[in-house]
Amino acid sequence: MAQEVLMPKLGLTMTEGTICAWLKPDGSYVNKGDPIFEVETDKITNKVEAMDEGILKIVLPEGSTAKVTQVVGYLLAEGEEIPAEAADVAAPATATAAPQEEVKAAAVPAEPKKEPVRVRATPAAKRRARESGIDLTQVTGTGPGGRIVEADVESYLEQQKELPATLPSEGEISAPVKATPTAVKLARDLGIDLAELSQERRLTKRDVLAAALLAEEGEEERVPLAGMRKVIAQHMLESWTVAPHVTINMEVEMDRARAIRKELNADCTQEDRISYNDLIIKAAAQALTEYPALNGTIDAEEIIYHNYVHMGVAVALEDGLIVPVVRHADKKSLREVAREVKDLAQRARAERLSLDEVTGSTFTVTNLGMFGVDDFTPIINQPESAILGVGTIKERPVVVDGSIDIRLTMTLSLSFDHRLVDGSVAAEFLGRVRELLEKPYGVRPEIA
Amino acid sequence: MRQLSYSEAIREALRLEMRRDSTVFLLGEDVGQFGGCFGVTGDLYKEFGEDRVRDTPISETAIIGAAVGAAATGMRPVPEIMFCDFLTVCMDQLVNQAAKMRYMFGGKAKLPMTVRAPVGGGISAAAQHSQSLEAWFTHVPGIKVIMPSTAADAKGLLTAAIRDDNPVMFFEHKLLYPVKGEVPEGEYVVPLGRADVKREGSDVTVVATSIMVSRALEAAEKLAAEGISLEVIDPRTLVPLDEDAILASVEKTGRVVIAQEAVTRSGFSAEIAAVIAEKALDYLDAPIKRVGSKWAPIPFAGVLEQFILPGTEDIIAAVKELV
Amino acid sequence: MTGKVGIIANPASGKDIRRLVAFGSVFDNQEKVSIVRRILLGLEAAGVEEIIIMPDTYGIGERALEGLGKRKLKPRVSLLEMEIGHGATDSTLAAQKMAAMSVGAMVVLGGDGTCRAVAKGCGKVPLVPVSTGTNNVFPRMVEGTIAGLAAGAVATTGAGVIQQAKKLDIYGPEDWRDLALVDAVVTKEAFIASRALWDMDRIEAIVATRAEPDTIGLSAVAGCLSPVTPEEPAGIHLELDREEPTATVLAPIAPGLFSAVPVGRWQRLTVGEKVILKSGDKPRLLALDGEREVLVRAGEEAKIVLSASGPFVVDIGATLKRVQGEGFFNMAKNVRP
Amino acid sequence: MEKEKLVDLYRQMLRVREFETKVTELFAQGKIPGFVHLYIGEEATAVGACANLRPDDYITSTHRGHGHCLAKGGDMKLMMAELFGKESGYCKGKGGSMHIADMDMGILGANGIVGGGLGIAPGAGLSAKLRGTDQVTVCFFGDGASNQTTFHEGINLASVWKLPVIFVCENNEYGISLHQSKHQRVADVADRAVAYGIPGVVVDGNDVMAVYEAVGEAVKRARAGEGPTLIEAKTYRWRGHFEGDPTVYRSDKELAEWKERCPIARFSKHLLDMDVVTEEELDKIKAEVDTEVEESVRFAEESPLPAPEEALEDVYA
Repeated sequence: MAQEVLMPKLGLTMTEGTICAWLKPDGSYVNKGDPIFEVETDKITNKVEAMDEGILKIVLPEGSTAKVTQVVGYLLAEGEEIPAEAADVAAPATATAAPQEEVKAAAVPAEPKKEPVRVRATPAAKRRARESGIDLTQVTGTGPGGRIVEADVESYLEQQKELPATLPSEGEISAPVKATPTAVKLARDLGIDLAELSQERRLTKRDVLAAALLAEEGEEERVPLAGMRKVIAQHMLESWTVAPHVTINMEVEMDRARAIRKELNADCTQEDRISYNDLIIKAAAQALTEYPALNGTIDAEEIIYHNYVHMGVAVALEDGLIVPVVRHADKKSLREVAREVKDLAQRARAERLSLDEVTGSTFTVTNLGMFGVDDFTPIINQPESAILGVGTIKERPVVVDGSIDIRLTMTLSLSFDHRLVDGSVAAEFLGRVRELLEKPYGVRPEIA
Repeated sequence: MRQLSYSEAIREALRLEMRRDSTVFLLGEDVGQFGGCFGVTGDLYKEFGEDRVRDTPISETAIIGAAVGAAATGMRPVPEIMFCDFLTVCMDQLVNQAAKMRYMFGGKAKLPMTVRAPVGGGISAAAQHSQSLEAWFTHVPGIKVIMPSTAADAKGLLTAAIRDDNPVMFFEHKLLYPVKGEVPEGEYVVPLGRADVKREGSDVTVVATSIMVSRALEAAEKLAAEGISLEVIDPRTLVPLDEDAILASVEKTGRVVIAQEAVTRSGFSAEIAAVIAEKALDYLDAPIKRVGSKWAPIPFAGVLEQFILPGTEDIIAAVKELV
Repeated sequence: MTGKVGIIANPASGKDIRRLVAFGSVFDNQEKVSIVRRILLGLEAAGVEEIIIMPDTYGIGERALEGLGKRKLKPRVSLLEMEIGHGATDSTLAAQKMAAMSVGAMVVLGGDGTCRAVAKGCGKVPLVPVSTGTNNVFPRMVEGTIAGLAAGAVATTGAGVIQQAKKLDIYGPEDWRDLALVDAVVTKEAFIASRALWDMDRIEAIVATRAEPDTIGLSAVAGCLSPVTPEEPAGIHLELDREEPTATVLAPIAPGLFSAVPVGRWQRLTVGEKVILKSGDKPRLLALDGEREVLVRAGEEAKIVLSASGPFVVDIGATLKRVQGEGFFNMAKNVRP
Repeated sequence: MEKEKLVDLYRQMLRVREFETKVTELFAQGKIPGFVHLYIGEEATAVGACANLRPDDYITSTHRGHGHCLAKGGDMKLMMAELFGKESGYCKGKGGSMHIADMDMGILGANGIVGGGLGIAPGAGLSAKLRGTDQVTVCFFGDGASNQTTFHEGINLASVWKLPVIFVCENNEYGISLHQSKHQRVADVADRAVAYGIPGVVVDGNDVMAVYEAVGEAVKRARAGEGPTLIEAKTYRWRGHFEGDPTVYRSDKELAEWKERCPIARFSKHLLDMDVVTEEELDKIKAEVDTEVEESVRFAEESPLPAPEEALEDVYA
């Protein structure tokens, strides 16, 4: 019996995932527990292990997106075919079953844009195909409207008897080209080889035109907007559209912070070291408890004031960014925060975060200081109400009491949602953060 | 075997049942001396007299009401409604009284009555004298519905209907009245609820009712020349329906055309189609096709009427869409 | 003269069981409406100034007016203000009220029963009774147009030919109970039930103010034996005797219904003479003018007294002849007094 | 009339009254499902009419049919059980208040369709005529039904075929909420008999003797083969059209006046006046009727509900 390989549900809020890589080739034998593909959600990337053993039959190619519990492939026994009904049952809108449960699922579009494979066959033909275990997509329909009728299945079976009874190797699987007459003519005119096009359904004029276009565009690389990129794109656009952003900047002297940091980092292991960012996170967390509006969320007609601070810390990745969450950052000691941020960042870069570690933040700190940026206008991480951007910390000339002095400074850029937060409140909050950093006794390092 | 026309066969059934059972009597408009609008009751008046072959006022509610009252009190009335179109004016007596009396009374009443009514177009009788309203009655629990397509069936089914202890609607087709066929002599009963395979075939099943049976047979003849083999099934009684016979044929051929003269929409063919879809979907090798009248009242002018009504060619066209 | 006339039309008359047990005429209310309409036109022609109509559940008066369409009547027409829906007492009450309003005449549509009800309230106002009942003696069949004309002539000229009718007063052990205009019949029935009386086997005695062979009803029995005219100051009392009848009379006791009635003894009555009814051990019912009405309980005694002081009744023919002689119909001279 | 028969008329009216009164209570308590149309106030009509009938005579009834059923000899226990929707009811719980029938007693059913029985009754009459019996059929209907097609077609057929049918119109002044004066131009439905060439009689429907007498004459006529009669009994329903009807369409005064004419009080007073019965005898009858009603309720309450699958039985014979 063919085992379905499903898109797993990897966290509370996951609804779909993108297959970023198949870790085993199509047709290879896999053992139970072998990682077989990588899933990328809007938050994280995960490896999915085989639940059983068998010959892997890939249904969805790399780069395609599948709903949770949708079938992405099969594990087959020797000589087994993909079940016929898989070819034409519509995908369930939602699913709740855990991956290990047997789930009735459906064949899946090869790419998100494409329509599901719908084999036009009569009920009798389907019954016959089911009984004889053949894949209707391999059968050519001769009935009215190109429908596969029972007789087509019968003649296919006759044909099969004449072929050697071994599993065909890859490449041999493809059936004769199925295409509409217009498609055939067009392909001939445009010099397109229909056999090179996808054969999941009868080729139409549209497919040929798409192929022609692709050929013309030549070298230009086109990749699907998918996975993390797609999610970031969506989130950024959504935030920018939903929330009226205002960004205010404030210069903070960091000499005292430098002194504190030096003191705290003396005699301490690499893991326990505290960064400026940690100090800023802790200061922001403390200030947030005093200015709940900055820690709030708009939920339809209501404002939610959270009685905790879950601090999102933006971490840049090679091909995007992710925001792991330090939960209860206001209640944790500076050192705890530092350790957690470090751990989260490391695991983020290794793509080893769980979905729950990247959701639920109430405020975010994002730091571009290491890239030499002085100030910027960060975009709020929805559904939060504000985000704090951190600029480069360096020594700058400062006018103090009428004379120029050299001080260690940085600029904090606070973007806030003006629906929820007024300018004065935001300014007071930012001032409070500065105060906590310039007079860091409020940061309470002793809890460490 | 001797040949009788459809109307002679009906009359013979009436005559034999009236001789056999003194509680059987006829009533209706012009059924007596006049012999019935289509001559079906003919000379029965002479043999049985005006008491048992009763001319009624043009008063359909009274006719059916009288039949209901008489049936509930020991008689076996056989009312005739001159055109099935006129059933609309006595629907309450049929649908709310006759059909439900037994049930409402907890099984303590018996309503043996057979309502005869001609259906069908083809005689330029226009919209109020040409309909086929059989489907309406198949929607009412408590009523049985019969549509004979041949003289022999007419005799056998009418006999069974009169002997049945329930209200039965017996729909005769006007154009069939003069059509002759072999009819067994003497007592002849065709049990209700048994379909008849009018022609065996292997490629496509045609389930046809009333006059569409003969049209289906014509189509079968023509298509045989082209190498297409039709199996023609006549359900004969719509309620109760012989589902097994229909399903068996569909399982054999995998293709089905359902032909009725009534307008297609919500016709009895829809019920047959649903039964097949529910119970024999896996045997279908093509969509179910329905043949019936187009969606308009029956018009007067012959050319219009022929356009609306389904014919042999419509059956042939439907079959060809499936093979 | 007042030129004021009242109309009392009983919507319930003419529908009783005599339609079923005999061959009573059918007088539907629409026909009464039609008659009232003709009466109104007759009254208008006679120059009446004001017409008052008894209201009723069917709305005979309103419908009569409605049917005149756009034609506006010259006389003022109004409905009497009174509560209705109480059967025969409606007619009595209407008659009382109209009498109090000094109408010059009352046109009464109904049968003997209706006239009897009106007689209890009309006082000295002359009546023009128009028969719409089932089998009537007191009111006669007369065309509404003429009835209206006559009533109008009486009211406007004061020159009507009027006679006072006789009546029978019915007394119980202590007091006056009711009256009858034509006859009081003693029956063995115990129930008023459908009121009418048609079964001769249940009848014991008949007392009548008039007895003519050209009428139908129970008084006809006496009429076929020994006639008494409405005018003469006399009545008749007869007892049925099925054992030893002295005479057997064929009489039309209901419309189309003849009966051979065995009569025992009978006697003519003079005005003021009374007939004593002793019920004995069984109760008796007295039917008055054909309707079962007064119960006489077992052991009780009732008296039936012939009286000359019944209601005043217009002689239509004589009245119209008289006013014709006085130029009533001569429009050129316009001599209406 | 003999005392026994008179007393029985009283008892029958009282049975109807007490049964219906009990139904009002049970309905209010939610023990009777659906909706019920009660006959209180009209008892004299059903009882007076049915007192002329033999067990093998027929009646067709109306949605307000409890009175007809009891008067024609229906079993009170089975009726009450049916109202409760119990298995032991007349119709095994399939019919309810509006469809009680007892074919053995010639009760061809109450009818949920106004005027429904007017179509059926001529058929029963025809049946008797064809079978050569002298059975008669009494067809009860209301003033509202006299505007239905069945009134015309049924009476026309019965009259042209001289069928032994007595059409008893219970004119209670209202077709549901509409006063008679607003639903027909005539005041006396009996007047319409003229149109069919048959006698039409108006009687006091609150006088049991008047109804008894008139229907009696009509029954005689019918048995003699002389054809149908239309009898209009003027009466009034005390309750609303159905239980729960707020009766906004009529006045309290009107109701009070009709209550003055209570058919039962009038009749019992007359029986006392005429020394036919004593107070003690009437009290005893009342007690007996009360017991019968209580027993019917107990029977209904103790009876089981029908099995759900029973709903599929009796569709066909």
